[in-house]
Amino acid sequence: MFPNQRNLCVRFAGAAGQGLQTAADLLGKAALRSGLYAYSYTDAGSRIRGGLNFSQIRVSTAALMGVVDKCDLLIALSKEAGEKFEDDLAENGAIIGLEQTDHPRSVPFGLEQLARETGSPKVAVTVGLASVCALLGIEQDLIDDLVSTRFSATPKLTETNKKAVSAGYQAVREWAHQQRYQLPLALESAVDRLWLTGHEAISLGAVAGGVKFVAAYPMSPATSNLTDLAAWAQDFGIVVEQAEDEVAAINMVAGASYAGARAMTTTSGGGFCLMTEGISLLGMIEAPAVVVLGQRPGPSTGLPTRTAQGDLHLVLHAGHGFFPRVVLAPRDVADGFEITAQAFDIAERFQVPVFVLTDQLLQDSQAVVASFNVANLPHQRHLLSRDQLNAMEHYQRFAQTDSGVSPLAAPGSSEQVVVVDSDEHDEDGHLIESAQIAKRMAEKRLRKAQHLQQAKLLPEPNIEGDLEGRTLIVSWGSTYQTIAEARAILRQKGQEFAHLHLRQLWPLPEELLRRTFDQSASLVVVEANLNGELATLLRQACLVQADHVLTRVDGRPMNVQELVDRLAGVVLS
Amino acid sequence: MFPNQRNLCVRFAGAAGQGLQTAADLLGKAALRSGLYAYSYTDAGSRIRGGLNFSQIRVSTAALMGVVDKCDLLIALSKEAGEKFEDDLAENGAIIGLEQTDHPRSVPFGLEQLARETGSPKVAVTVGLASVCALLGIEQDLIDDLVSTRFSATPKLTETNKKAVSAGYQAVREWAHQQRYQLPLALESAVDRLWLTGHEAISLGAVAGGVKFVAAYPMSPATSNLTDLAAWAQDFGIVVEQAEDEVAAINMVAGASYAGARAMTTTSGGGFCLMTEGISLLGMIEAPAVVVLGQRPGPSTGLPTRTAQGDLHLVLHAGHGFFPRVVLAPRDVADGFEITAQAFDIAERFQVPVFVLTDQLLQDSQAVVASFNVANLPHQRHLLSRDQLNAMEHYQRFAQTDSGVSPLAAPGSSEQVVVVDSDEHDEDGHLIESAQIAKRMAEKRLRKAQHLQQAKLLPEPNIEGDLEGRTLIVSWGSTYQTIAEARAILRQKGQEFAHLHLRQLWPLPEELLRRTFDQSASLVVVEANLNGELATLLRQACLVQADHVLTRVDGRPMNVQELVDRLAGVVLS
Amino acid sequence: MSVRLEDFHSEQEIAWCPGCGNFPILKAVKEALVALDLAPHRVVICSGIGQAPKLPHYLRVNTFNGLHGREVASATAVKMAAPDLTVLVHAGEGGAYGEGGNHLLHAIRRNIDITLVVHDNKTYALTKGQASPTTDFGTSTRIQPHGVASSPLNPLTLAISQNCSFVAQASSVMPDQLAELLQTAIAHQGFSLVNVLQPCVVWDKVHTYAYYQKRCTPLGPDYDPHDAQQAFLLASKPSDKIPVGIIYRADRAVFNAAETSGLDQPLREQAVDPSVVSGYFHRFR
Amino acid sequence: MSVRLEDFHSEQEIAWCPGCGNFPILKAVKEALVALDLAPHRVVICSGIGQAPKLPHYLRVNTFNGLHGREVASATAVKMAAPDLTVLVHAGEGGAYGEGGNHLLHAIRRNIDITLVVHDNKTYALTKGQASPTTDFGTSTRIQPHGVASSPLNPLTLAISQNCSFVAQASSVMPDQLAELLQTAIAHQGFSLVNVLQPCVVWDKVHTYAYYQKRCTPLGPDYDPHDAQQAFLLASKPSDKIPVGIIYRADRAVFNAAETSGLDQPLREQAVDPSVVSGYFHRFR
Ligand SMILES: Cc1ncc(C[n+]2csc(CCOP(=O)(O)OP(=O)(O)O)c2C)c(N)n1
Ligand SMILES: Cc1ncc(C[n+]2csc(CCOP(=O)(O)OP(=O)(O)O)c2C)c(N)n1
Ligand code: SF4
Ligand code: SF4
Ligand SMILES: [Mg+2]
Ligand SMILES: [Mg+2]
Repeated sequence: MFPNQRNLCVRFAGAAGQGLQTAADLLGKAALRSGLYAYSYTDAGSRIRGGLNFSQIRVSTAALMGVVDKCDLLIALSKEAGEKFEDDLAENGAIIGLEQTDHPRSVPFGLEQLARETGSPKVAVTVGLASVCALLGIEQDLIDDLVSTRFSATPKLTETNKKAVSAGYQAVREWAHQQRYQLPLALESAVDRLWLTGHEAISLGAVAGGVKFVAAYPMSPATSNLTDLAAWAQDFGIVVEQAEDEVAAINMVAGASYAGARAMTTTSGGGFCLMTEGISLLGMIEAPAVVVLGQRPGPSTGLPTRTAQGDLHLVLHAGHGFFPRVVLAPRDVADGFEITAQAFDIAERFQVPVFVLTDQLLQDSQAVVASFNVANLPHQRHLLSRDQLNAMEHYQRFAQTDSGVSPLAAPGSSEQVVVVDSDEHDEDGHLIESAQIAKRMAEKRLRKAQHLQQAKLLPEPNIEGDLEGRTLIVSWGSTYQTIAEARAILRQKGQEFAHLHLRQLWPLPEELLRRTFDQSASLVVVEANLNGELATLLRQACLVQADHVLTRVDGRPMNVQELVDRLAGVVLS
Repeated sequence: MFPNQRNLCVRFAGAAGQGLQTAADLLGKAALRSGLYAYSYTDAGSRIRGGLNFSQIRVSTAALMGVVDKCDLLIALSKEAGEKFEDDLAENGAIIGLEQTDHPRSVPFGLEQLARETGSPKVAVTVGLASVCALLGIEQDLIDDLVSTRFSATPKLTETNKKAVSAGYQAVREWAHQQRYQLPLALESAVDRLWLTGHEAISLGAVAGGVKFVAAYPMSPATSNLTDLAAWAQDFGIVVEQAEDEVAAINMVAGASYAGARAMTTTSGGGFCLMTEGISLLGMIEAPAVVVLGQRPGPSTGLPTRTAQGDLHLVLHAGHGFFPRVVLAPRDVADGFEITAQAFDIAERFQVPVFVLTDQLLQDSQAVVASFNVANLPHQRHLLSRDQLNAMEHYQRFAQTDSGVSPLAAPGSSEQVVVVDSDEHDEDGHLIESAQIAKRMAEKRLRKAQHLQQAKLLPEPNIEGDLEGRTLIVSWGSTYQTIAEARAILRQKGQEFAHLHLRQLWPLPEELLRRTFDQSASLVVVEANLNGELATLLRQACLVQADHVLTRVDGRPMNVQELVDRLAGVVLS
Repeated sequence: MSVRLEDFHSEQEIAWCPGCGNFPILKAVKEALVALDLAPHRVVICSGIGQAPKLPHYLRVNTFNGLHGREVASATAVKMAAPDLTVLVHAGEGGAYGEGGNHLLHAIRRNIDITLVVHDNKTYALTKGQASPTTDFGTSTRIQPHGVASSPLNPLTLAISQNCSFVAQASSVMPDQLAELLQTAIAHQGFSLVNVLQPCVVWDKVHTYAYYQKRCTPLGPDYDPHDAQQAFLLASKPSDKIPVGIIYRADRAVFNAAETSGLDQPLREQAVDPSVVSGYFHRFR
Repeated sequence: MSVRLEDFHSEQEIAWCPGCGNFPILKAVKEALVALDLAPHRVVICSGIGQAPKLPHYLRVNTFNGLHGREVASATAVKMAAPDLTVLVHAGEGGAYGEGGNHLLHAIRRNIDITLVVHDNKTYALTKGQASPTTDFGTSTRIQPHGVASSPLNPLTLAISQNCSFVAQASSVMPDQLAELLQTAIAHQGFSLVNVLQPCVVWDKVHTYAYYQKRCTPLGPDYDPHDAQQAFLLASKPSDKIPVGIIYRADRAVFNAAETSGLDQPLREQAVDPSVVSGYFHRFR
């Protein structure tokens, strides 16, 4: 792709605690401010110091958010990092290591020595960051500024880091081959864009959706949402509580929701399991709630810091007995915002639990995205007002309606009392033994499920590409951008695939699906799990059998090149 | 059916605490000893005293274990019981109430007065029991004997109860119409039969399966298994522990299983939800375990003392991430024994969690069944011996094998150490971060699932009736006998249905199912839940859509007459 | 107009056994609420599953009848969301100390202003008489035919050990004192634990009305509940006299959800305004 | 032949941070096991998830590394199933007192013969420094930016309040005493709680090695751990001196699974014999 390449992939590799993620973050911010796009993701083990991690960031002139396997610049902050990843270098890529090595790709300087010259070997990562920025053509002032802001709390650190930035720029200037990595900048467009992580997008979405109560217990990769919302609590007026365990968290959510709060929790598979009794409680008392589930590879503790899409059927069937629910999954960072904001409205409007399925990849990915449009988001509460309640003779929390959705009131809003019960209950909320009432209430919940099936929650998914007679890729969650990029590459090679990416997993747009499947020549499902969770759901919902299911199960994200090869293989096979 | 009827249905109705279940139990035992068959079930609310409950028992000359809606004799131990249930009387039925009433069906005596004459009004239920026995033609000595044994702890109670028996027999003898309820007795056959509840059959099955460790937390309708096994613990050598909560229970089961015990727990939906994180742990560490899940109507607390079949998908998907599992469901009381015994062998053989799905109806039903054949049950442990272990250089708990099943060892058996980890691990059981190992281990679990799919666990299900061109009924769990009886009645009316009853729900006999569905004209699924759990599973597994799903959702068992009508309706529709 | 007993009248049929020790508790709660002039719509009673947890259905009041053992967790959140309401929890000791023991521990740590009334009948009554956490060592039940092998949990010393801000014991057999104690507990700012010794006339033939009548001894006026040492001694020492009254009080900061949220209105009153997030966009540039 | 330190050698790479307070604990455990002449295959170490729970991988020993917070429940069952083995639990205070608080309470009640070693670093270390149950009131963390609003749990008074049969405190900064205490705890028949004050060099800049070195004070020879009152006072009273040593001991019946089962062999040795049930058939006739 040289010398006119329009995107560049940089991998910061080293040990936990070396500031790899910070480097990628600052680079992305610099890219944003330079009018470029960026996308990063993280590959890290479950430890606080040591090990071998990386943060990989793509910087580009157009939005490119697929995961790629090769990097153009490898910033190796340990010897092992250099050795382990040298094979992942793209053609014409370069290694920027602690020492200059005799590797043909090594740049003619070493980060550690330059760092030492600034007075602290710890800033090697900053030298690396600076040299990358210099290669990209990003202004030194910009990085200086970012570094100053980041370390503003400790002036001494600012000083050494600024020296490190100089050293990096200087080293690059002295190197002959710098031009080949430069990207054209477009500074004016930065103002309409944001550089943020998937979890930040989701947390902001929760704020936009009116979240007022969060109870959760830390668990990767969902802790970050709790951390975001805790940090932002006072600015947005949110009660955030770290619960003693996940069982408490979900029962707190149920209590807060009953009391009229827009409430959510966030967890991963193991913690979610502990919540499932409470999820069934939400179903029974028809309490709105949003559950953000950050997926990681299971079973059990599995690979705690890695990614998977293995909990779709878990959320579809979590909790005993039948009750209506909604399952949504953002397809990329920006979508995390939109979907989560909508989730709160849907939850309260239909008085159901709404699950937002994210995963480690999406949570920890960071992307430059268009600034969010908040104008069209729903902004109404769906609670009875004091006046409405006072006008009622006798409020019934579970009044029968055609839709199965009963008018919702919070205790304390009026002189009416609000009664809910985890036992089967009558319209008033009192526990019953009667067969007739039990049937009536079960059917009310079924009606609500049918009503949800008919209701417009999210817009119908687009079919991308020309369907007729082609192979259709169906997918969900964080694989979207990678698949999109793989399709683009395949298209250039003359292989066209249509693509249907589901953001609403339940209820499914069954009719659309059936229609679409009928039109396509064959069906490939792409998902990061062992057993084809979506493929199974499609069998169940649409009686359709995927021709191929492309999965990945080692906790690492699927990447564009891998998908290009496997999709090409599917067509050949 | 009079006067030659060969079965009689008796309903003991009154308040909780009046001894309704005891009456049915003694009547069944008397029937057994008289060479008759019996089947009873219980309809009770969630309270200890008061309310309106009944125990209904059918006594017959051949095994008849369907639930029926009409009774021939209503023993009404409260005024409300008489009023509430008089419409449920079969043609020529009689009401035996506390007082003789002017109801045309009332017998010419009252239980309370007779009881009072014995010195204690509380034994009215015994008078009722005795009068039923007298009507059936059962020997008074037999009842005397049963009553004496039951109350042997308190001689005074024995005395009054024996007086009550006399009074009941006396009253019936004085009544002109006694003959019409008599059944022909066949005393010699009693010795080969047992009269026991579903939970007792399951608990005995656990003993036959070699259970050595039980940890559970009480929850209807599963408490009874815990109670049985606790009572029997010393006789059979079982460690039985009431855990502080369900989370503890399943983690205890995991610990005991790791330590080499055949281990089980028992719970209902809500408690099961709390166990699901532990279920996923079992999957990850490949620990054998049996989970008896007693279903009741949900969601949430639902109807705690009533019946449902709503947790099939819950157990299919319980726990995050993918791992192999087995789901079995006994079809009637006797089957509870067989299935549970097999469950323990399967669990240890394949090192998987095995779920035994029972429900309140089955748990609390009592039936006369053929004495259990224990000769053909598996009787081997699947643990490495000390010698085998000592012969190994280095034991690996998760050694790779073709089947995915690794040789199993318990700690302490030898000098080898046994290491298991809820994290993804290597063959030794140590936690790993490697993508390669993660993939290898995930694939090992997948292979094991495939191996299970191929393996013969339970015998393939029979298709009952002639399939060709007929409507096929597919069902699972406790509905079996009721459906069988409904089919027999329909057959007499000239309407033939074929019937496939699944005892092994996962892995499904997919090939057989597909073949069978191909041959049948249409498909009716019968199950006691709101949303067609089995019907959904068949869509998923066999891509087949049931033409009709007959469900019941009010917590009451489906009954024969209801099914006759609904099945007939299905064919007409 | 002040609150009257009749305001709490409920139409629900009571499903407790005749003579159950829960009846006096029901009466006492109503009396305490009336005495505190708390109207039904200003009060939320949270409960779980068991005999005790049926209580809120038997008076007219905002009711959150949730899960067995999780009543304290849900009540904590109700209070966080609606600090303007009075929040009570009625739980069996099985729910509060068994299934829900962890929530109790952490509620004490939080010192949130709710009142937990534990109907301690030393048995899992609704599920038919299994041992509960407070069942005496050696008691035989259907699941422990050879006797309970664990020592009973001591809820009072447990609470004192974690400096619970209000720890009281009462009994169904002294209904007036019970009502008074409940009143004080509800009025107390912070987490209050009231362990009520409640006879179960079906499953426990030892801890009868007579048993408690003979033993329950109100604390004298000299007793100083602020002395942790003394309270610990009193609550831990086996004795023929069972102390009833306020065993322990501690002055502690009360959990205040507004400290994290900065909100001064209950959460039910909060509107949705998606545009607020725009104020944060600069952080991501 | 007696057990040597090398028998416990493990090939696993240790994933703790350099300087972590977990290292001295790992060393002490090995030393204690050697001192007790317990070979690797006679010992089971149970753990959950966190930094502390990684410990069993770092020595050669039977290992049940289960779920976060559930280590005590699983260990209880391991001991019930295999009474011939020595069972240890290594947990973080997050697992032991937070997620798993309920199991601790009930393990104390059971008094089953296992040793729970809590690596108390006052933080959720593996998940990056959130408040744990023992984090000081007011400490600010990423989830509690305005300071922890709950009072810290006091594990020692908690255990004493329920008459736990062995309650000790130790610290990573006094490794020899730690090894000795662990040895005593393991040898103790019944449930032992050893709360080890463990510096986390990443997330807690207050409770450093220096902090504990300055404050940790071994109990004198006069201290009588059998006096509950005194133990309670010692453990509850805030003081500049942090007591280390055996804080409390109680003589209590030890849980014995054989009492319910009547078995005298570990459960792994039990054969399967379906025909035994025939002996019960008469009951159902
Ligand atoms: C998760 C869960 N486990 C078990 C049960 C079954 N259950 C209902 S009430 C109860 C025990 C009740 O005892 P307690 O809390 O002391 O209340 P009591 O009936 O004695 O008033 C149990 C175990 C349940 N409802 N939920
Ligand atoms: C059910 C569940 N919830 C949450 C987590 C995530 N998690 C892993 S370790 C940990 C906290 C660890 O703290 P602690 O127990 O004190 O151990 P430390 O790391 O401090 O040694 C948490 C919350 C988990 N693994 N399982
Ligand atoms: S069983 Fe006991 S606690 Fe329950 S209602 Fe009856 S007397 Fe009361
Ligand atoms: S984070 Fe703290 S506890 Fe964890 S290994 Fe590092 S120093 Fe030790
Ligand atoms: Mg109780
Ligand atoms: Mg910790």
